[in-house]
Amino acid sequence: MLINISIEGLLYFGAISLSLIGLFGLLVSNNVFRMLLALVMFEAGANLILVLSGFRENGIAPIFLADYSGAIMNDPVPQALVLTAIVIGVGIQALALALILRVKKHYKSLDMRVIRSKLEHEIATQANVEPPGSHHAPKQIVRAGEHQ
Amino acid sequence: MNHLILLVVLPLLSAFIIPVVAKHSLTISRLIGPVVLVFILALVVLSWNSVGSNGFAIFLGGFLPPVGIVFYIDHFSLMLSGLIAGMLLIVWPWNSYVAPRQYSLYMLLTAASFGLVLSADLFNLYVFYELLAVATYGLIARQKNPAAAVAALRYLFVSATGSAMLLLGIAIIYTLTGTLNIAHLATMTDQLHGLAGLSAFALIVIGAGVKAEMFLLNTWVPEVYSTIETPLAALLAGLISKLATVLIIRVLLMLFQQSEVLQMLLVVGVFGVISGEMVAWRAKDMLRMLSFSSIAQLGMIFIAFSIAGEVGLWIGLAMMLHHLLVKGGLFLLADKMQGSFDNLRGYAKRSAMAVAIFIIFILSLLGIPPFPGFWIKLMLILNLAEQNNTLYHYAIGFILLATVIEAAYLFKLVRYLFQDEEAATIVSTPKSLTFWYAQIFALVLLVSLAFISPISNRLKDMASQVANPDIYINTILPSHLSGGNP
Amino acid sequence: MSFVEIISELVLMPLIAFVVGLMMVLMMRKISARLQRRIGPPFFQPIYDIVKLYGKDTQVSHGLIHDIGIVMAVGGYIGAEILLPVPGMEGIADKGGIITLSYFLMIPSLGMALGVGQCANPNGSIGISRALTAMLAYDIPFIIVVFGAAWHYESTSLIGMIEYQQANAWGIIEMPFLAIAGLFALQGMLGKQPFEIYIAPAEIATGPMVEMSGKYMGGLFVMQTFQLYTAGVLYASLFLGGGESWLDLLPKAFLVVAIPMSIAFLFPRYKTEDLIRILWKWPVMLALIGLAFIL
Amino acid sequence: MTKFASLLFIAGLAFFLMVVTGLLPLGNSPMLIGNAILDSAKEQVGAANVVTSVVLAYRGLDTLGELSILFAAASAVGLLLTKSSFNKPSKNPTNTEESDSGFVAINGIDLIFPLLLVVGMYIISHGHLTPGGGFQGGVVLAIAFAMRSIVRPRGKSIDHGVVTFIEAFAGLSFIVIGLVALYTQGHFLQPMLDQGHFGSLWSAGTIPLLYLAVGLKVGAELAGLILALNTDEVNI
Amino acid sequence: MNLLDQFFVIVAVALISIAMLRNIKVNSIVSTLWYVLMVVMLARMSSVAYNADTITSAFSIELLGFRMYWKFTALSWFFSIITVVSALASSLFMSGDWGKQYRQQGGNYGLLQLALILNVVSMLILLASGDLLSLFIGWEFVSWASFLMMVLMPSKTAKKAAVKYVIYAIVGAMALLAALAMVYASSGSLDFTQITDAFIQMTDNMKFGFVLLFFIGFAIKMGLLPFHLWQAVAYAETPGPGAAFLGAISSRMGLFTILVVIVQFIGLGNLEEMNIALPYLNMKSLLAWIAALTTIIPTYIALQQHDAKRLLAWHGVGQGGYMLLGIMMYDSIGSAGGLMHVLNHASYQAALFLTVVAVVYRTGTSDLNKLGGLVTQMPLTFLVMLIGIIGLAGLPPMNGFVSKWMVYRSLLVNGEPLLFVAAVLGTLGTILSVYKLIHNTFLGQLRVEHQQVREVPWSMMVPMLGLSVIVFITGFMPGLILPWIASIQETIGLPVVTYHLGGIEYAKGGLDMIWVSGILFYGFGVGALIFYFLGGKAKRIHQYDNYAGGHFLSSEVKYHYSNNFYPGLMHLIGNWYRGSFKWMENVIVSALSFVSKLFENMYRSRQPVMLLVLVAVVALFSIYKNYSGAGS
Repeated sequence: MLINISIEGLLYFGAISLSLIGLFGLLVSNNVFRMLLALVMFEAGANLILVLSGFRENGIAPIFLADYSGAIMNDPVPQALVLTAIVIGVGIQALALALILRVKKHYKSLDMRVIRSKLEHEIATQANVEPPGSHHAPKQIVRAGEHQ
Repeated sequence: MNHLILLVVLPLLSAFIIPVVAKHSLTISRLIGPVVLVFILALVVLSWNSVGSNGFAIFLGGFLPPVGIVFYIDHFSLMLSGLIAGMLLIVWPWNSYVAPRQYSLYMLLTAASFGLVLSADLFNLYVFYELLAVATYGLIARQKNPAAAVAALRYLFVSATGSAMLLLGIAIIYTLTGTLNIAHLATMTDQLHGLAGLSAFALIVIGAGVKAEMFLLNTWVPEVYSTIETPLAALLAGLISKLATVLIIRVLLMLFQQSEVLQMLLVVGVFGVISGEMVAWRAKDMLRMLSFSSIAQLGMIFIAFSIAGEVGLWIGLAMMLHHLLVKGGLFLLADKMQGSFDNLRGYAKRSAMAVAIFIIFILSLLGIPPFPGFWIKLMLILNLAEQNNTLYHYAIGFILLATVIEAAYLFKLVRYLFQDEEAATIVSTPKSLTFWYAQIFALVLLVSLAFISPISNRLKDMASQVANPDIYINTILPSHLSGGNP
Repeated sequence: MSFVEIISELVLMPLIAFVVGLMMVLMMRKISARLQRRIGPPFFQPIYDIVKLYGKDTQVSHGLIHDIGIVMAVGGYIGAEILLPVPGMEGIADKGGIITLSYFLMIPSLGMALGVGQCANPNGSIGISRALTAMLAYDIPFIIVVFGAAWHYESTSLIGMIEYQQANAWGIIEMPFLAIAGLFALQGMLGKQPFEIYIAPAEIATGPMVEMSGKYMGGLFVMQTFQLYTAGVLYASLFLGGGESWLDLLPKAFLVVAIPMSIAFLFPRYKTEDLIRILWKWPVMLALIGLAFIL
Repeated sequence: MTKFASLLFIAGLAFFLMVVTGLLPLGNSPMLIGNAILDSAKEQVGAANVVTSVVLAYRGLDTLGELSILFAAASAVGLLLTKSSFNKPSKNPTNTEESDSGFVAINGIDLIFPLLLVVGMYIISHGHLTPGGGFQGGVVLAIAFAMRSIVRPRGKSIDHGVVTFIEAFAGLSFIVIGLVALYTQGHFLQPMLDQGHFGSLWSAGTIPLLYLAVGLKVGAELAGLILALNTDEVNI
Repeated sequence: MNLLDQFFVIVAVALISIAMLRNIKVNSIVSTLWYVLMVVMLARMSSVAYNADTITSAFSIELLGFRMYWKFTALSWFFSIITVVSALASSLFMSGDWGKQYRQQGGNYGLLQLALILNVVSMLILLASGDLLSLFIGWEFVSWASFLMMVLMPSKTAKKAAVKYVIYAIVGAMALLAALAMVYASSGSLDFTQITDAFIQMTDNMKFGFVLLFFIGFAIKMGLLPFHLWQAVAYAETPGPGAAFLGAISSRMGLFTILVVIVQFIGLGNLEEMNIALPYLNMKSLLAWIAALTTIIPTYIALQQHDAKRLLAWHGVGQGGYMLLGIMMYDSIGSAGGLMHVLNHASYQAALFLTVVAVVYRTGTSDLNKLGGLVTQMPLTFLVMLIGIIGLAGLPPMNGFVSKWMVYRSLLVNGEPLLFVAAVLGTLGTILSVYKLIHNTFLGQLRVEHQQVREVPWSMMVPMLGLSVIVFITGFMPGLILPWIASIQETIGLPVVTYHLGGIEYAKGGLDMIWVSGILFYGFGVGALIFYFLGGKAKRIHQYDNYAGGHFLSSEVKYHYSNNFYPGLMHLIGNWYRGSFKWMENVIVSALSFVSKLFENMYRSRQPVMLLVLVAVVALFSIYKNYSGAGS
């Protein structure tokens, strides 16, 4: 199936590659802004796959122009859907950007590891407990039956 | 009946106009939301009887399905709508200073919730799901606590990735079948039950699972719930997670009701239960404990839904309602009893009422007779035992183990509450509205005890209605019983 | 069984036991004397001792429980000895069996313990704690022996056991291991060397015996006569076929009592721990081997 | 380690996605709704651009939802980046001069600005006839304002109140059109009004009006977003 | 409305009245009267106990497809009368001066009364249960009612113990729930009779699981090995008479359910057929061994205690073993002994706890190292304790002897030498430890601070004396109780014992307690005759007037030998107290803790999207695996 290289096969391959490259970037980067960019790529890939589903061989754009002669039209629905999806993506990205700005402002860092630990620390401080995963030795050895 | 679309439209409308109105009168802008919610609640109650046992379909724009978007309304979705409206009224930010746009976000959240409950179109569901997500991010990030921004950001990454996967799943389904209407899809399940269709379903479940606090997709839960205001946490844990679950269940019931799928749901549920309870056991502060416990409860709901047929459905519904009451109540209570266990030492002396309510809630959560939680857990376990599959039997063991761990940490906290010496840092909070709500929740829980039979019958009716794809298809696609082209 | 018979048994049995017990005490003292190359006391020495003790002027009581302790000690053995079937007087014996009897044998210990406890003498308490520990030690082999016997004779009634032995063979022939273990237990039960650590505080001029003055000590002497009698007859009934007549029974009983006496004065005294250790090791092992043979 | 694991996962995911897409009917999918819409769009909606019919008529609610998402995002961004939500004032008045963009850029933008507005409005108003429409046009409009604010970071390129008003008004009008349809025709967002001559500017009933609302809304939201993000000068 | 309905109405009204009158002074008298009324009602229902009848309540609940109903059988009646009488004694005990002192010390007396009646009510609900579901609900009620009782004590230890108890109780409840699920899975119903059917249908492995689940559930309540750790501390750390009540009967609810479920409906015969390892070890003998070990280990733990309440509570755990051991012998006298031991144990345990509470009432402590010599100050309390410990140690002529005798007899008949030795070992340990109790409390030297101590008032004396009368009477004439036992045996399908007023009729060695007691008292009489009528009159001297190793004991230097009472024994067996069970408990907790740490770190993931991708890959992989063969 993949060997039979057709135009739509290539398109699909490209779309999937795009989204997976985005996903890979999302996984390996620690910089939050890069993660956002990777997310944008991933969403773009997903949108591509969506819009490809309306692709027809030899199809034309689904617009009834004056000289329309009954040619095969591409599916209008995915185009409409992807329009929506793109705008949704834009909204989310803008929001993420704003969040990144705010995080940067407050924590002076964009490294996910740093802000994660600062977040945990802050939560723990607010609740007045030790942050989870702190590598201090346990304060006291808990004897039998004292757990509950 | 077409006016039930107002459930979605009115909140959107009010969300749009609130910022403008606020420029002229803050007071009016504050009142718009509650007024709309009350109106919707009334609408839901009034239309309860006019919705028959077959449900009712709204064809948006007058386009007959499957081309247009369809809303499907039955008692189940009406009940959920009522709960949404009620819950939002309860967590509505009355007394704190709130920017008008935050009210807008609340109203958008409302609209999205209604849309999620009512819509019968895959892509439309996606849109509402995203609206819900964006409104949630906004509300989380808006908290006074700067840590909330980080939590929201981390949540956003997971959730947006999930959403993209959901979109991918929808794209695959559309390519495969050429339609998005769930009822229409339900008439061609044979096409969906292949590798591609199931993969698409898996992607959809992963996307929706992020909000449904599914195992491994729920890492955001503790961070978010411990940074936001407790009423909002009550809303998210109590209601929003359930809506995502409902989305999964709808798709599952209509399109992918296969034993393998159900078993995967079961496994996910079991892991959720075990992991949630175990980590909650380690928690040293109230909110963290509650959020992990919430993960576990959601896992339990998944386990319930993994039982094929009506039985699983109605037990799952009952668990959802119970969890809404209990976990919502606990989070509302946590508004008063926040902080580490150490801070809560001797709290029983300070507020006996709060502790009493807390104990009622946790007893019901643990499934101690005669509280409603017991009956639900009993039905769950008995019905799991009836399944002809050892996987389900193992699940019983895990549920029981989880209950023990749950008891361990809840009563550890109770011990702190009843300790004699009071914590020095204990904060005395004035009687707040949330506390009253928590009391009301507890009262509802106790009163429901007297109505176990009628409630369970009603839920069974709903379940039989929801579980039957034929009713759904008949109502939405009157002419396409056996599939075919529109 | 008529009322008269019951009454006569109830009256006669303690009397017989007392007389026989006195002779056993005498025998004990004679044996010890002979082993120590002495002549030993005259025939009536035991009764003289008792009369002397009862006749004393200085009699100190620490309170009611002190008295009751002695009463319980004596009474427990009297009860036990009434439950023992002896030739011609088997009427009451079948009202309780071997289990009841072994429980009766614990009552004197408890009575002594109560009485001494009331004395408030710390060394007395030490003695009691040792005595009770010793009881724990010797009762284990004893109870295995009892179990074996009861299982073998298929009865818990001593009368049934004796009948069985008289019809078949003596227990000591059929169950030699159990019989030996029983002797060990007997040694402990009688509190003879090497198992007499609980008397030890008495030797450093204090302890239980010291607080017992006059008739208290006399009570204990009386108790000893009953104890020896009970032990001898019980063992004889369990392993030596009881007695068809007194002429038959008494020699057996005396023989049984003589064995521990003879051993006793050859040994030093064990510490409490060692006492438990040895009693839980050898007799228990023997008894279990014996059990394995008969089960 | 993380990278290796990620690579492994991604490779696995790639494999499965390839397999799945390989199973899909590429290029000749069933497009059941697509065909039905292509068959009936002309009569039912009357817009030459079928995509527009889908966006505004068949799936009008999606569009409304999407507008709401934009609105939500804009609201949230606005809430997040208002000064009150920051701990300390970040404005540093000394760098006003440095960040000005120079004569060419400023005047060039000023020159293009009305042109962009016109193009945007054109795209919006011809959305039902040609490729394009409210979203695309709205983005052009937003960009027009955004460019102005980029070259004049300190200048007041657009009034916040106006943006708020426009977005509220646009959203309101979209919904009101839908509601009017609900109470006159019986269904929310049902096409109303005379469909006019197919293919002309004044055709397809309410579609152009809706698209206008969408365009304004998108434009206002995006402009608002860009403004909000631009007011803060955090270096990433 | 039949008698049972009336009874329950009275119980309900009692509960309401006690709850309402919580803070009113007459409450204590009123609540005692309620218990009296309950006893009267039970007496009116005595036909159940004598004729093995069943009274079924007209009241039933139909819920979620289950019908729950309640009924009284001989078994329920037997346990109910013990419950109510224990409650009556406790209530009477606390109604007078004890309650006053409790209030003065800051205790919530009304709440204590409420906890007591709640315990009684929940136990009655459990005892009357007519099907598995109502049994489970009653079971949970009992658990939580006793929890309420336990948390009333303000001490930290008490809270800790109570919370530990909750966890154990939940483990038990969950095991029970699993067993219920097994019944339901194979029959679709939760009637008692379905247990039998379900059991027969199961495979061998399932049978083990089934029996063990039920047994674990019940054993935890009863504190059988290896679930004995929670009970003693929890019961001991309960306010005064509450401890007496709980110690007397609460944990016996586990025995009741074992009798109903395992003995009556699964059937001991069936257990016997379940072979575990060697031909000698089947399910029944396994349970018997558990029982035997339960008699030994807790008893020797009790021997170590230096707190009177804990010592008694540990004995309570240990005595449970005799009951189960007797029942597991599956013959007429063994089971009769086991059943009778419930009543006997309840009576002397309640009496003993009450005496300890009385001592605490006067002296303020139950630490055995800080007491001593109280016999001169509190002679009646001493008497009650003496009777109690004779019962507990199982010496004639008290009732403890009768039931233990029956158990021993049955072990003898069945040829179980090792079990027999185990049981005797338990008894001997008990004797040692109860002597320590009475010696360190009442004998030895009186401490200076206790010289003003007086006998407790009558409101406390009466229940104590009443209980000791029961201990004696039922020992003297076990035939009063044995008809009830016989009915129970008939009801639950055990061989029925032949009895007469004095005891047991049994070929080759029965028991006649009237004779035994008679002989013993005759012996005592002769002893007293010898002691008092021969020889002169003894002179009563002061306690300190004795002689110890060269120096006289003055009142300034107290030399009361109490700490480490059995040094020799402890030297020998002390090494065996390794806390293995605590260690096991700890291992489980640590293992769970380790797993939970893993999960916690998962939730702290730096890159949560990774988990999402992982899920996607796994999900797609499993789907691919399922479908790749079949194609699409």
